[in-house]
Amino acid sequence: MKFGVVIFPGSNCDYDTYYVLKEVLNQDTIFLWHKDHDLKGVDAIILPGGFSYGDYLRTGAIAKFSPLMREVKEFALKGGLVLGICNGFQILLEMGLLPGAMLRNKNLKFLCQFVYLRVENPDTPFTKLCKKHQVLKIPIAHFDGNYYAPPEIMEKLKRNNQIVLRYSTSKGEITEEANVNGSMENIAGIINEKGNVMGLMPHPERASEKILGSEDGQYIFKSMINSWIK
Amino acid sequence: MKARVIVSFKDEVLDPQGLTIKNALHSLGYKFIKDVRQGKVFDIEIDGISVEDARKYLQEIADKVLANPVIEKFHWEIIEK
Amino acid sequence: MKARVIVSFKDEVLDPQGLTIKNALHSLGYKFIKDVRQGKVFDIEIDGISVEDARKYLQEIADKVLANPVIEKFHWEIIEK
Amino acid sequence: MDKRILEQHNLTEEEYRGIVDILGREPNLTELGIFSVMWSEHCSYKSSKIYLKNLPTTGKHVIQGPGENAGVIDIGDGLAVVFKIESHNHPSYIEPYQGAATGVGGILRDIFTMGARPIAVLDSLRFGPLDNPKNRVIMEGVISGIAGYGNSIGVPTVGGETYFNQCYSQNPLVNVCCIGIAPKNRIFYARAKGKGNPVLYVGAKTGRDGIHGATMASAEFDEDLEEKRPNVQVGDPFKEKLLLEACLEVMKKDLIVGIQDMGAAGLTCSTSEMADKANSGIEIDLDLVPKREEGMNSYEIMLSESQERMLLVAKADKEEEVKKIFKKWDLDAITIGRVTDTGRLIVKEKGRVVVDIPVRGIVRDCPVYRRPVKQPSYLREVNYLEIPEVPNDLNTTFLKLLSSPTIADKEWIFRQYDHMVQINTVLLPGADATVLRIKGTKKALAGTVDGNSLYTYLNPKVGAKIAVAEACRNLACVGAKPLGVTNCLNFGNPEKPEIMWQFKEVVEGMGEACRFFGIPVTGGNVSFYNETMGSAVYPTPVLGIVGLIEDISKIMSPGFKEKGDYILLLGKNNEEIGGTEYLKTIFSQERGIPPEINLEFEKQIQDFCFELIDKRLINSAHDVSEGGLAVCLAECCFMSEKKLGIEVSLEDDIRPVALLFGETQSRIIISASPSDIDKIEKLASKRGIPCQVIGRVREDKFIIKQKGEELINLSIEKIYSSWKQAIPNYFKLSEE
Ligand SMILES: Nc1ncnc2c1ncn2[C@@H]1O[C@H](COP(=O)(O)OP(=O)(O)O)[C@@H](O)[C@H]1O
Ligand SMILES: [Mg+2]
Repeated sequence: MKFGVVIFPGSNCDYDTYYVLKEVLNQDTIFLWHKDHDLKGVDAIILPGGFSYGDYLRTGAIAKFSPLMREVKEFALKGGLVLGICNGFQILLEMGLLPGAMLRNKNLKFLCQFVYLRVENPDTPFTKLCKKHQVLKIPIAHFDGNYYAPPEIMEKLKRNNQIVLRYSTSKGEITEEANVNGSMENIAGIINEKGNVMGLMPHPERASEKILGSEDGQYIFKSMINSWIK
Repeated sequence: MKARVIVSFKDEVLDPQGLTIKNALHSLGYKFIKDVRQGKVFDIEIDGISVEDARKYLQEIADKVLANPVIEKFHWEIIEK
Repeated sequence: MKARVIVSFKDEVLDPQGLTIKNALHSLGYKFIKDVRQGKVFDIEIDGISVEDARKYLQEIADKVLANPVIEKFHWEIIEK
Repeated sequence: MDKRILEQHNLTEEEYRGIVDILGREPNLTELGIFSVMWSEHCSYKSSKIYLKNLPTTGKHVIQGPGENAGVIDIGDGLAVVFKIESHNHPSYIEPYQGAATGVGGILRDIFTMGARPIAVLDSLRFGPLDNPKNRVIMEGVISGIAGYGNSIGVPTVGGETYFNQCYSQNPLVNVCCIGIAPKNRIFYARAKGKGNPVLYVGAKTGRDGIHGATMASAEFDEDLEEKRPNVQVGDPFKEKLLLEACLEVMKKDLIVGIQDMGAAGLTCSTSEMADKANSGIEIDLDLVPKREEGMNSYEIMLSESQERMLLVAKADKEEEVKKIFKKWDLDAITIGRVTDTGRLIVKEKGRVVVDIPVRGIVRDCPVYRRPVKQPSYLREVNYLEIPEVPNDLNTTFLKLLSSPTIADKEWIFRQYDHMVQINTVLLPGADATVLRIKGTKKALAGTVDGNSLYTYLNPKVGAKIAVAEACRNLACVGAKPLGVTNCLNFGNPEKPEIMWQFKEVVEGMGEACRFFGIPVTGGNVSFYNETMGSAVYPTPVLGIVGLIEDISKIMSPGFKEKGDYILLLGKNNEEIGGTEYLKTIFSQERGIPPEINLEFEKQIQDFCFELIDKRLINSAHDVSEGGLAVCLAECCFMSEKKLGIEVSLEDDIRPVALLFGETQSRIIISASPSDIDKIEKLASKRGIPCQVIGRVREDKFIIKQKGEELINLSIEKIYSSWKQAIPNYFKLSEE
């Protein structure tokens, strides 16, 4: 499977994501430059974490205008797999490929720590190797990960089973305390209606090697690989 | 020409920054502060187009770039012609 | 009573956010944008004191709490009595 | 020249005469400004030089010692580690967020200027007590500033230290250390070589940022000019990220001959130093320098300290290629001059020569001072200690100690730092040293910053030795061997003989210890004048040490691992109570004599700890430092994943408080599986190392006994929450 990792000015998890896909999971992986117009035949696109354009104005707000994003949008609308991690998720929200918006973390501080995530929906190309309500240990690192959506959108997300990951305790309980950044409904990751575009705040690429404290992030990438093969 | 765009959270969106400032002000003794909402202001200098065009573009820029309509509202004005 | 405080970098201080936004607007074709400076706006609701006192306190709050006079300037006004 | 102008430039009349000598004429104002910044304490080290030159700086693996932007050490596999520490104390007091942020920006540039990709930041912070809201504001601002810059640029802030003391109330210390990795055969230096080569300016435009004291360039002495021109810059981490990527891309190709960042003294320092190091000259045209503000004159442009700028010298035929790479990253690279062979710095403006100075004159011929030294009189007073009565409830005392901010958990701080980006952080903050794997090898790097200024206040020389010893001990505890040291020396006004004496003693102590351990000092920074209203901070040397782990499968961590494991103490408990956190926290006494340090013994302990790790005989290791044995044991419990407890029985014949809270050096707490105890003890007696089993890891309870009598008996939850909540509690007040 061929992955494309997009580099925006200010991306800083681009190499990490590339490393995990290429060196840890042995996938054909290339970088895509934000100023280009060519997706180079990739089967899946990853918008990595970081601070595209410094996160100035709003997170993801300027990156959405990058030239390559037109192709990415087209790719997504045609059903191609797109995964947005952290800043990538924020960009997908700004582009309207996913619904809702991000607010500042509730404690108004940047948060870098391991969190637990409960898999709400294992029937997606990004989670198909997980069991329902499986708990994943994956770190977050963000300032604006407090997910918000107006009531009608929230309703729709629930109705369509679009909530994929929620912050939980290590035992899988959805509690206020586990909701470190204050997201509505403890939302950590959502998917679009069509089921091919997913965004999540936690960083699976930081939890894909034992030496880094967890391999749970591999579930996300391997699910993508698995669903592409099928 | 100078314009000012003010972007702030919609009323129904919680503004934790504003809240924190309010609390800080309370603890400093300014109890008469009932509410604080924090927003962004953009002071923009424009050159080479008509005021009419400026109005059109400002609306567009505020709507498309400066504010995120899911959570924010905006207001702009030309403050110096 | 409603007041608005606007805090922004002093003119001679670099405003990286404003600069980046200006560049983004240029690349979107809005070449007539000569400069963008970004600041913060605080909409404050005040209750239980006189307008006169409010003026005094607003100046104090802006100077001491909302802005750091080393790099920022501020401006406030009462917008609704 | 007007006396007042000299004063404003911080130049003495004698120094001025030196300038006239060098030039053979009177300088103009711009030239005077150039001399004044280059001869300032900050750039010239004129007070510290004579002491610093005695530090050991060489070693088998040293590729570059002091004198460049950062030190470079060979770590094998074709790689080199590049590291350096810098202070940003004063700006962080005036504008905590931006001051600290630009501090990070500056040290990062020092590292990538050398051709290295920065892989980690460590921060060493000193604040006044947190019950003062002003100090909380400073701390909160500093930490968000470091986070704001480091997180954005994608370099993890993986460790640090934070101390609290009254002496830092008006003068916080913000020292930031950065570590980078470069291909060993592709290190870049600040050299303007090759007559005719183009000099390129890259990065942010030049504004009137941080033009020091002497801002009367336009010659009218407007009183409030200072006020209008802030001395604190605003950092732009986004631009720096672009600079970083673009510079590293340029460096991968064979396009440039030298590069230097524009930090303190901006264009002046970078042009003259680059020319001096290459024995060449340089000529630039200020009309070509990108400017942010209108009407800037030569004085302002040459002295501006605008951030996120680099100066590089390209190969003559590669100019366009260099520009193309910067263009790709949306940065302009502009040719502002040429390298010459005249040995002079020539600056032109509007076709006129406005500066013409021999480069040597500004860089090398600066004055060097042997300032008077005098042992301060406070020492006799504070070294005397009347030991206070022992508190009768040691449990309460212990809880109080655990919640003193210097000892309490720092997660509130490091959780705001992205400490995982670049996916190398194998041992997260919280351990004695942070460990980073080196991708593509079996190796790992360990880093730590350390320095207890209460010790150096009470005895500068001993305190400095302890700082080195403790930093090395921290490395030993994770299984690393020290490679090299960088240091930041934070002191008061060097013109005061007492301060200069402290400085001399500290440098001597540090040099002695480094020489003893065989660790080269490859760089550092001196920050003088840390005084507010006549009172100086404690002499505060901060050591940044980088160590190497050959086999990453052998790293060690401080937390206990299994219930039933034996707990052992390496080293001896002595009756030492002077200079402890215990005296400071419980009795507000900052006195006595600091613990003794025997370097020989220290080294034996460290080597033994390393050997045990190397032989895979132990399950944890943690050094005893502030708060003594009791705090150390508690930390081993807190850092265990399962929040284990202990039962420890000590037989030492010393006073209970000294046993629990004394800070005797050269001690390490280790734990091991029952099946390995024999081997460990045999090995210890073979090596002649004091090593005794003092207890076992258990659940729930934290119990310490002396000769059968319980000194401390508390639940783990209770001690954990005292330690965990202390710092967040201070900030809740303002958040509630
Ligand atoms: N300012 C800081 N930034 C990042 N990490 C910090 C900071 N202060 C403390 N820490 C981390 O907290 C842990 C405990 O610090 P400290 O008590 O000074 O450890 P030690 O005494 O072993 O040197 C260390 O792992 C350190 O890296
Ligand atoms: Mg320490």
